[in-house]
Amino acid sequence: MLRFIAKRLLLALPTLWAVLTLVFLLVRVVPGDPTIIVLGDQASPAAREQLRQRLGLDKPLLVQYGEFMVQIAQGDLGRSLVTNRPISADVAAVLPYTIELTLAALFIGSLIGVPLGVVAAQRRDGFVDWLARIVSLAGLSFPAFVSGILLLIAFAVELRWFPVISTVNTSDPLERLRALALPAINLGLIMVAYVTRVTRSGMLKALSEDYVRTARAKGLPSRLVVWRHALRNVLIPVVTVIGLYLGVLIGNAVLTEIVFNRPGLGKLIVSALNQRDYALLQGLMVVTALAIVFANILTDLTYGLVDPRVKTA
Amino acid sequence: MSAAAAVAAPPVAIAAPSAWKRATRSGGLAIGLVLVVAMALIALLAPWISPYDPDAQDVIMKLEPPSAEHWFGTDAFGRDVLSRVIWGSRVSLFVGTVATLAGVLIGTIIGIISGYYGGIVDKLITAATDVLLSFPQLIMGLILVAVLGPTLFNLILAITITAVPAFIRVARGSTLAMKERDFIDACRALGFGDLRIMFLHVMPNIMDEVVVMGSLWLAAAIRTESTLAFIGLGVPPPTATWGGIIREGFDNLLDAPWLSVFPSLAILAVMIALNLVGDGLRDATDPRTPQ
Amino acid sequence: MSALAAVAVVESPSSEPAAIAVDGLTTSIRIAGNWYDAVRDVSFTVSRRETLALVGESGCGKSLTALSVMGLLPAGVGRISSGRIVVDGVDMTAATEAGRQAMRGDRIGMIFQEPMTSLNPVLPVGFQIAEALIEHRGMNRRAAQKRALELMELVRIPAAGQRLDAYPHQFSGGMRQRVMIAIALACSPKVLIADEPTTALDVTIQAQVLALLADLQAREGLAVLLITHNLGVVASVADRVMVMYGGDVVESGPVKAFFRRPTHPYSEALLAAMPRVDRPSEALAPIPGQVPTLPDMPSGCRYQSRCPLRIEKCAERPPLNPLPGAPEHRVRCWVRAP
Amino acid sequence: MSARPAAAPLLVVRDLAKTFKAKRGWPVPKTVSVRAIDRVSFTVERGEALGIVGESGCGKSTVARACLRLIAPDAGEVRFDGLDVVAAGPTELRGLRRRLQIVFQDPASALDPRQRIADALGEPIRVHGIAKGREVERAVERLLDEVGLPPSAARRYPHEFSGGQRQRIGIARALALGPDLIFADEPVSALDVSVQAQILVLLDQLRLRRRLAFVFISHDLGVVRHFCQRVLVMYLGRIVEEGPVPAIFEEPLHPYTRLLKASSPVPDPEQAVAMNLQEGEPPSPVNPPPGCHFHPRCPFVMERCRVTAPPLTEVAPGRRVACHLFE
Repeated sequence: MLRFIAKRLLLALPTLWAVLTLVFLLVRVVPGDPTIIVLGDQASPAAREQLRQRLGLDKPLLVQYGEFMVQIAQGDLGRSLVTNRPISADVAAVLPYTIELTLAALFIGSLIGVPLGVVAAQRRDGFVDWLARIVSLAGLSFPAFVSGILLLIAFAVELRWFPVISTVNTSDPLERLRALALPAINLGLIMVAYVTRVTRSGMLKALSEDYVRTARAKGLPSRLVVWRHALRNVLIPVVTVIGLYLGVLIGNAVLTEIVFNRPGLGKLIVSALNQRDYALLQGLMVVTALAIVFANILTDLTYGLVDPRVKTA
Repeated sequence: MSAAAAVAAPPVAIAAPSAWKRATRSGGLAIGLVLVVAMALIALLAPWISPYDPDAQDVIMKLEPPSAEHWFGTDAFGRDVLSRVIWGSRVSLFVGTVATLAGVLIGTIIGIISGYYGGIVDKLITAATDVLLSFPQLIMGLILVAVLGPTLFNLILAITITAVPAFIRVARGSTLAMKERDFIDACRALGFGDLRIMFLHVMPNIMDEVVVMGSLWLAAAIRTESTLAFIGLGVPPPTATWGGIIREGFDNLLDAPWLSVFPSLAILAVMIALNLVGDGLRDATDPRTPQ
Repeated sequence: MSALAAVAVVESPSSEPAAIAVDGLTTSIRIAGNWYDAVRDVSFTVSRRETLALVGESGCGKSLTALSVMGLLPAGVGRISSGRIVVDGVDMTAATEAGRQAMRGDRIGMIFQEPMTSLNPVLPVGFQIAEALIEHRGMNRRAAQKRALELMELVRIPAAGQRLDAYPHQFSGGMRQRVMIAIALACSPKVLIADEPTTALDVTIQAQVLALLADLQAREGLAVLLITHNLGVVASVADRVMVMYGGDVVESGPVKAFFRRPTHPYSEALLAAMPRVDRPSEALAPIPGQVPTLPDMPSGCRYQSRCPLRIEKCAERPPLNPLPGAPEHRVRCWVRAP
Repeated sequence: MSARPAAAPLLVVRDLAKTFKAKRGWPVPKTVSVRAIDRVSFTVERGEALGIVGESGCGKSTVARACLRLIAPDAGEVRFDGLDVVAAGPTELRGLRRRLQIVFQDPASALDPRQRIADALGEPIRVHGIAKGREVERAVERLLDEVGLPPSAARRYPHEFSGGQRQRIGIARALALGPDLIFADEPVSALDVSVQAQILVLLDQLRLRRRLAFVFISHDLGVVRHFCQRVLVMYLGRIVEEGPVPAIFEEPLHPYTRLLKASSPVPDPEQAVAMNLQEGEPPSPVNPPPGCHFHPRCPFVMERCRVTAPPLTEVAPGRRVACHLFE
């Protein structure tokens, strides 16, 4: 298994290389002088020259590119322009919170989305189907910051069930869970929408397939026909959707963190933007892109587990 | 299904009239279309229907809750929130529409070329698409605007760039499916040129899916625009944008929640409308959708 | 003698009740909100060790008849409007859905046309065979798997032991159809319904699968209801044949009598339209026009719109009359069997 | 046109070969290659119907597509009326397209669902500049009439027709440019017997009236015996037998041809198909057996069959067999 993962990683190397190159170019081929953007146009030429040296902008582009690649390969994301701290350390400090939030959303999404989609398809046009449509429409319609704000107003400001500001660095696991609840629901709603949708349409298709007719001709009760024969086949598109929308999820996790004032990549991004910390921004782009590339590999591997055709074709 | 299909010869295929019938039968599409048209009218008629100048400040009337004069209340500068929400629809709808149209146009053409020619052209385009899709769409948009600077044009550019790879994928996938059909081979056997085949035979047949995606993407584009504005990367103030109003409201969340609620509801209405339209179109054009 | 009947034991088939008895079956399907009779007043019996072939072109109602017997009509699209179906002594039309479910896979086995899509792609074939045993016989998984292996050997899947855990995509079309047969026969039913079991297969594989079915029928004493559009297959394996057109049985009789003297104008035309591999090329006589769709079906004789022998009386529905001197050979035609 | 003597065959195919490559495998995909056709040679005379029979995966459709250059062959030569099809430049190819056409198996997928029949038939006429304006309409009407459809069909869309009618439209489109040779790839396999006969009769009329040549691809021996004058039998990418229709059907020589014939059901209870309980399926084309591809299923297999592939040799005038039994 580990060897497979290693091989698959090897195959992802060209993509990774292209992604990193794109990040490098994006930050460097900006119109205008980056030192002016960072320091403002009142800065003295000396300060600008100093910054230029710190950024390595005085070297030829190719040399910069080489250094950038070597650094990344060593797991070094450079130093922040503002705080001069190593970016990898800053990222490492907040990454667990973002991962925790994303995983919680994924969990909520599949736990609610899959059964909801199955039952909706089974009783087409029934009450559950109607409910599933509403839920998925809501999940697709709310921008994460809008739903976050509305949740915050309803449950934290008005009802006071949850804290307005998430206190995450507490040792009390219950308290930590309480702080996670609203953000996770906010993010989870999006995933519920996607998962419900793909499960529902996948089940509708699966239930009209020949193999479902075979299962019924075998005299299996509809419970087994639906949950064993049909659902197994729907897991493949479900996994695809989860993999595909992980990017959407990460983007929305950032927003959720901002709204709920949780530590995480979101806050880091906002502060980088506000302080025009291009080094930090570059580092964060590398991290999120790596996360997506890695998630794609994970999706591919999961295919092999849910679909025997992939593994033994 | 197969039993019914076996008896109902000749098979009923995707026909324009039956698609329309199915579309009108689904109430969602009708509701969605009405809402979209209403929103578009509001945006177009903003100068005539908004009760106040959206930028007129009134120091005395700061953070007033909703009242008969100010239906949606006022903001921290005493500006009328209703007027700002009405004017804000212009930016959101304009940016969303232009960016989506550009994304559809560019993405569809590249996608068809990629799927139709296959081989090395396809490999390169697919690889480039994969790389672009390796960045979370929102973060990509965010960084592009941050780097390029928050102007109307750059916003549109950034959102278009995030939309293009999505449409390349859809168009390429549909084109590959079309290529499996014999009529494309028939066209080649008849000596038709590649351009004729791609744009007169492939394109009309994949537009159903592209249009469905387009309406859903319009929602996504508007969402991205308002999100960027919320983060502070929208069209710069004092221009009213929905995301911007919410951002200002967010700072006064505890004492003036209406400030964020009303523009949020506006965004929500557009999102729901466009999603209803997208779903309705999908149901109407997908021949597999059971009635 | 047909290949299937050749092995029949000396027992008189009349001494035991029919394994399948269908009486006056009318099945309707819904098209654009209206219900149409797609199978009209069909009656037949199939005894053990006997093969009855239902033959006709697409849309004639043969598959719907099979699905009606199984109780597998798609809900909301198809329904049995009238008639009685008794399988292995159990009245399927009077039974509850749970009762029919208990019959399916246990006392009635069914094989479908498309071996490529009829097996679940994500479950191992051994498990798919074992499932019916677990469900109907209460076997534990291990015992059922063991029996599944025996069944795979029974249908002559080579190296069955190693392929118990294989998935459908690892099998060729012919092998998949053998797996389908193993599933259908898992609980040793007395009745097998085969809906176009070889249509999707290449001819050399078709011959193998037909041979296997004949062999299994002889061993297990099966009553087989064979649905096919291929008159060549009918001639090779069936004992009796029923020709359907537009939901009506237009001709029925013993296979030999039928092919010696096809009497309904449709049966006659069907044979004349078939290019034959065993004879030098002759002029083909195509049937003009096409089968009307159900909403356009003429009342009375349903073949009248394409029939060269049409008379005024055809506007009335003819009865299925026996031919003079051949009581088992029956034809629904005012001209040929008044 | 051509300076060649009239006796020269219309189509000459020599050593045509095509290998498909596909990526398969998880988690790391590997490339597998499938030899779809392996040095196939044959000729077609003017006005002649040549049948190609074989089971799924034998490469018969690939032959048609390679001859029409819908796919590029890896090796070999295709000459149509003396012109090199494989090497033809764009202009030459356009000219060849007018004379070489194809009819497909599935009439539902062979027509552009968004195109009215008038355009489906009129477009090639316009593109090749054969007619303009109202002349095109008249040409379309003539084509429809020729395949037995009313002029009103021109205004309708493909989905408004039954399978048999769509196949007639597909044939009319192939006729639009006035070809000399039509590749018919299983043209009647998707149709019911009664409709199949209608189409076969139509094709036969066209062949005689227009002096059209056909390469008729089918898995149904009965249909080939009815329609064709000569026949090729293919197995796993190779031609195993070739000859005139009466001879091959009266006395098939290759063991595979014999098996095919014996397995084909006949509507006569006195001639039940040869039911063999013997195992054996066509091996996967990804990994064909060495020597003669048929040897694992052959009742007459000899030692050398496992090692060397028998060449296609002439055993009687116009009859070729690839089998060690007949060397």
